[in-house]
Amino acid sequence: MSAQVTEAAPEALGLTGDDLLAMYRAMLTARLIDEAALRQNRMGRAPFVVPVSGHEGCQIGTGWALRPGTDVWVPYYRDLGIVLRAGLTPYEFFLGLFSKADDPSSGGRQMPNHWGSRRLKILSHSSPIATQVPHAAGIAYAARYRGDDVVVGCWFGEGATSEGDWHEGVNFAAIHRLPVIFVCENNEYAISVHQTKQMAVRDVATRADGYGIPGRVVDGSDVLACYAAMREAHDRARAGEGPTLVECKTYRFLPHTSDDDDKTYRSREEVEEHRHHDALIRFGALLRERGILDDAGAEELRDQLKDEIDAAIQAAWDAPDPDPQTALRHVFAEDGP
Amino acid sequence: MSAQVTEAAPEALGLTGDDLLAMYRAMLTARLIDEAALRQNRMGRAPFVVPVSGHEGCQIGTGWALRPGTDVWVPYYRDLGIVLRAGLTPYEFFLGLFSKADDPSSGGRQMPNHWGSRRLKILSHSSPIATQVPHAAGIAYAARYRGDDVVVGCWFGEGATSEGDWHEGVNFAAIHRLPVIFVCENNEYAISVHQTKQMAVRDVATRADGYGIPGRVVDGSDVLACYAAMREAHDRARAGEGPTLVECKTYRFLPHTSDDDDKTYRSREEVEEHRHHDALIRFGALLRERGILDDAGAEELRDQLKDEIDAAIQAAWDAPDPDPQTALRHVFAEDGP
Amino acid sequence: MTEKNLVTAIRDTLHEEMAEDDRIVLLGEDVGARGGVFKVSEGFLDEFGPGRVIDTPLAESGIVGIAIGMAMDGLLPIAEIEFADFIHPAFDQIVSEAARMRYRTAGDWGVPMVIRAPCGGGIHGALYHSQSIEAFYAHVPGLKVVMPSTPADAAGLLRTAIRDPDPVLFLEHKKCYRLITGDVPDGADLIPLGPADVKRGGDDLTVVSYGYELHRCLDAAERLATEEGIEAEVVDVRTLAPLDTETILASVRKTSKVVVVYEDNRTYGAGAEIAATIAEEALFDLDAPIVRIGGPDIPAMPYAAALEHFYMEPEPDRLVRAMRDLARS
Amino acid sequence: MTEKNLVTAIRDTLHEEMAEDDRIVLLGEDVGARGGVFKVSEGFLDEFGPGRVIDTPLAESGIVGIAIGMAMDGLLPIAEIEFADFIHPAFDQIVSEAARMRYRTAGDWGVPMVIRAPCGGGIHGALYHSQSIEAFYAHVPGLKVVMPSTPADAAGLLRTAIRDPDPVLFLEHKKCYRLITGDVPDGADLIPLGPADVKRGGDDLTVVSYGYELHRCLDAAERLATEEGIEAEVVDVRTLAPLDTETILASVRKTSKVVVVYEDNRTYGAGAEIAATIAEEALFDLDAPIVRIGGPDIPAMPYAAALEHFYMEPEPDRLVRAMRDLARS
Ligand SMILES: Cc1ncc(C[n+]2csc(CCOP(=O)(O)OP(=O)(O)O)c2C)c(N)n1
Ligand SMILES: Cc1ncc(C[n+]2csc(CCOP(=O)(O)OP(=O)(O)O)c2C)c(N)n1
Ligand SMILES: [Mg+2]
Ligand SMILES: [Mg+2]
Repeated sequence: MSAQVTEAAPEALGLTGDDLLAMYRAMLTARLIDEAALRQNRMGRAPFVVPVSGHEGCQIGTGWALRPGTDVWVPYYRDLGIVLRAGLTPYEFFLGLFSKADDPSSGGRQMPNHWGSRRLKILSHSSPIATQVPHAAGIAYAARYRGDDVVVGCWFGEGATSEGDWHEGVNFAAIHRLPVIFVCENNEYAISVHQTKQMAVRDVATRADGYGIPGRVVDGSDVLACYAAMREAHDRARAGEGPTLVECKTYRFLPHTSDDDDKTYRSREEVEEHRHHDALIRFGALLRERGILDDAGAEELRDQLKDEIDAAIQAAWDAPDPDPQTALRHVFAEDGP
Repeated sequence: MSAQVTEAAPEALGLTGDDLLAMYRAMLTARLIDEAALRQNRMGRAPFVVPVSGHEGCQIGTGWALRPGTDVWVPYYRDLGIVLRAGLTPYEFFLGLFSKADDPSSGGRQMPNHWGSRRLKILSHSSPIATQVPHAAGIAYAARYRGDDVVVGCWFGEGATSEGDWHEGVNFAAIHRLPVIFVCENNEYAISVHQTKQMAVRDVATRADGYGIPGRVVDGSDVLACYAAMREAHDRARAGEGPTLVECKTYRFLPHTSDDDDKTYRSREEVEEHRHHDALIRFGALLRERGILDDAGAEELRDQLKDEIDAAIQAAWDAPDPDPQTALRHVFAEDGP
Repeated sequence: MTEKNLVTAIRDTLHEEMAEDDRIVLLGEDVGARGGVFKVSEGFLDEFGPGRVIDTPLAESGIVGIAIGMAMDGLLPIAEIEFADFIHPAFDQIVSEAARMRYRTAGDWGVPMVIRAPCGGGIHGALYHSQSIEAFYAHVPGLKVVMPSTPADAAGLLRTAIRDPDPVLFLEHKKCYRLITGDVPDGADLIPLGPADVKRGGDDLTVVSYGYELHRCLDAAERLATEEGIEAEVVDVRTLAPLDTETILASVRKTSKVVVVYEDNRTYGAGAEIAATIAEEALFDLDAPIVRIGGPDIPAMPYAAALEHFYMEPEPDRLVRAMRDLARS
Repeated sequence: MTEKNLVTAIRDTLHEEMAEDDRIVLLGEDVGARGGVFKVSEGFLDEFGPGRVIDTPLAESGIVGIAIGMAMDGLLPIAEIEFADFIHPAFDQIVSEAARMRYRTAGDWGVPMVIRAPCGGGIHGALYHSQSIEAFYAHVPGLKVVMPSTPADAAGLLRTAIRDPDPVLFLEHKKCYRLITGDVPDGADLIPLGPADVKRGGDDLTVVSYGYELHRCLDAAERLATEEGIEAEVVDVRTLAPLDTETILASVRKTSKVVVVYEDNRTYGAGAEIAATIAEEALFDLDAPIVRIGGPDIPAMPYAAALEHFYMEPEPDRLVRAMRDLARS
């Protein structure tokens, strides 16, 4: 059965005050980038924006259990928090938002949020949903084949679990007990389609049993619970015990993308209600309780991050656009076989 | 959880002695057709044969719970027992085996065992594995949409459950609580690939939970247990309670097809061991115990069926081949829109 | 006659047909509460109910496979693929199942189904919201492939497609959705699947195209006519499969010069079949080599404005120049 | 040089390459204990172990998707699709992922992977064990599509494909597996992906083909040469994508007459691109219309012997007649 994982004390998880502060900083950075990106969209400088707001907690919570530089990240478009944890900078994010030549993910070829960086071990991700799940299994197989101490994290929405590729990828990883963690960011909607029209179960994690792997359900607004579940999965993976399916119950505060109008399919009350469970508020409170960050410090941090982001936007906006002729490049390797 | 269903008394299941005799007759017919078809193959008259031997018990057991003429059959190539139950005659089977013009399934266009008949409510089935699972869901949706009292039976091997289509079809049926029964004939192998390389679970039925539907595991050599599980699923379907996943543990006594050499992937001892659990023997013993059929009667029945089959073979062999020019027909409806 | 844009013509036709015939059901992602990402089914859920307007899970192969089952049992399903780029997971269900069903049963079973897919680029959709997919499917026996370029054609062809006893892939170019407006007959107008349509008459050369490119060809033709007196005949293929070779060949025989224009990447694209057919059937009627203009052989189409523009227009006035050169040759 | 049949050439090449480079892994259905349904990997499981010879679940999209992941992380996966007819569920992984990976990352990531698929008919395989799939994939930028017709080509092209940094779809015609034998160089011979090969010289007409049909063209050419003194030049395309237009055009310019022959159903088939290219580049070199011979536009290919034979040979001596008529025209 899929078990519920609940909040644990940071100490028990081996997290220092600095760790907690760094996690909060990452969450806040994601939130502020979101707000800034939407401003750029309204200014007409960013045709397309994919919001993260609401998912920061489960992204930073789960992402923190992986080792940047060692582990492999297989995120989806909603995962700004994950790629920040992996090492993507705000400047690099805005290069992608403005589809500039130096966009590390695609050189301006893909939509924003279609991450990818060999340097950061972030797998390139496309628009078709769930195609990355078999990729994650294949990478985990390759790492295990070589005996590398590598764990693969693979993130997706609950909508992705309806695709055949999700089923085929998870099943293969389970059969071979591969070092991969499947993380479902369940925000109840696939664009407008509510979970109840996507599956007849309450928890995606219920599916884990059918593949012979453990399933975990965590409150996505409980950053430490997300971290704890992911840490456990990470330990299992490194111990050769195979994949884990971690489901984070979360919510998207904003429309699906800047092209979406979510008023057509969910009430403002519903959205408001969920904003009360904002992981950013909850985690901020925890830091206050523990005297890690007071109100003044929080304000200062926010201002500092805003300045960084504004600088990043300016620099990215001034960066060169791709040269039209380069559209013909990289269909195949340029050095040749 | 998926529950184990075991043998029940025929009376409790509402089966009369005549029913049991008819079921035995159907199983024996399938077995004898198998043997005859392989003889035709060795004689060079049938290039391709798909054996059923070993599956007769779970096919007749599950198939008997459906109503010929009312319910819809979505079988796969191994399901000779199912299509006999649906009303296909031995003569029609051999028309298909010899790819004759009057083959009701395809007029000799598809390989043998690629069933299909509008008249008998048998869905046309192709070679690609698991594609029929979403079809079954769609038919159940249409029937429910019209308010018809129809249940759809959908059969497949355990190998089919690895395909994305299986996942997508079962999930949709579960979401809409459609009147469809998914029957897995688990014979441990997908051609040569053992179940342990196909999934990390012992029972396919374990997957039912993840879709929010009940899963049942039955001994495929226990005809009445198969019938009981299917009857229960049929009642659920008609009561609007949605799909059931019924897994029958069975075994294929012969190679995958006449092109296969199963010695490469399983021992003779393993095959022999399973032959001891032949449903035909077990069910025959039950009929004897209950004085429904004695040895003499059994012999007589066997001789009678052999004669029928020999006659069917002769008639089918003498039937006309398709006219080459007809190869161009039926790409589109011939009457037009 | 009512003037409307292409997407409205499709919406209205769907609405009229669904109101007429309750065997028609709509299924796809976001077709219900959201009314479709292009608002094609806006309001349908309330009017026709969740039994006929089905928000499906995110699973294209399932969407098509389930629609096939529905179609085999008396319904007339219309499956919407949110973007044509996402139809690929359903390739097997379309090619192996929908398209082969009638043939493999020697006519016993049929699949009267329509698959709608918004396709094409120039709308800032990047690599996965801009693709042309007609070449893959026009090659498949048993499948009809339609791509209207005007609201009237969209309405008339969609209505026929819904009533067709066989599967029809109905491609809607996103760039045409709101950009292209025109008069649409108010009655239940039917346009047969097959016949191409001469959208502009002319004697100097023939232009064969479809979808959004057709409009760019018409614009180029107008410019050449007014500025240089060159009269191009513009043939709208409309139905890729079955392909109306007669209309195309008749025009080519008349003008003796032909350019085939399509948005999809050039090599092995649909224009190849059109050019090949002309080369087989009308070679000695030609005064000049066949000209074929397709997109660059790169995955359609990059996101950055400069790159997307390069895909759509590698050199300025590409069409006008090609047509002029051909007419003058 | 060693004489062997085509399937043995493939087996031996795979074996040599796997023995050489332990980054190469084989995955697919029945490739392990069973050694593949065509025995291509017979004995590999014992020799290379289950870590390198992977019996997968029955899931083609997964097979390709997992191979993509492996390829992105340093392995050189060879994914076997049991029959080309069953590659369709993997269409999205091949088209959207494998083929677009390098382009969408501006070169940052690549997918050095080979997908092997036994294709083609004439082997009593019916509708789902006889298909030609090259037309679907040759159209996809970022993917290379190869179909060898001789054991030597199979060996040399497969070896190159394995070492290619980008995804290669390697098509093996089942009818050629045991029917076609020939000498194969014993060393690690490499044949570049791209160049076509003139398999027979001649001045009277050009025949462009590939796969099993190529051998039927060679037979027809021999008959015409011995019986009627007509010398046909036969060009083996070998690599559908990238397509070697130079070699084809050079031959056409020399003979001024061309027939394009392929097994796949004719309309929108790969032969259309070849014919279209000739019509664009060499129109004025032609003394006769381009002749294109493809299969009937029906789902390949019915099971009954009479029907299958009709697909492969609608009229007796079809090739000889077409070539003779063209040469005489
Ligand atoms: C194969 C495919 N089908 C449809 C789409 C269109 N689409 C983009 S996002 C999305 C919903 C995804 O929902 P979920 O997986 O829950 O992630 P979320 O956006 O909720 O975070 C859909 C249907 C797509 N991108 N790919
Ligand atoms: C999509 C697809 N892939 C591969 C095959 C080749 N194939 C035919 S039967 C089979 C095994 C099926 O096993 P299972 O579903 O367990 O049924 P069983 O034959 O054991 O009754 C395979 C791999 C196929 N027919 N379709
Ligand atoms: Mg979601
Ligand atoms: Mg099996």
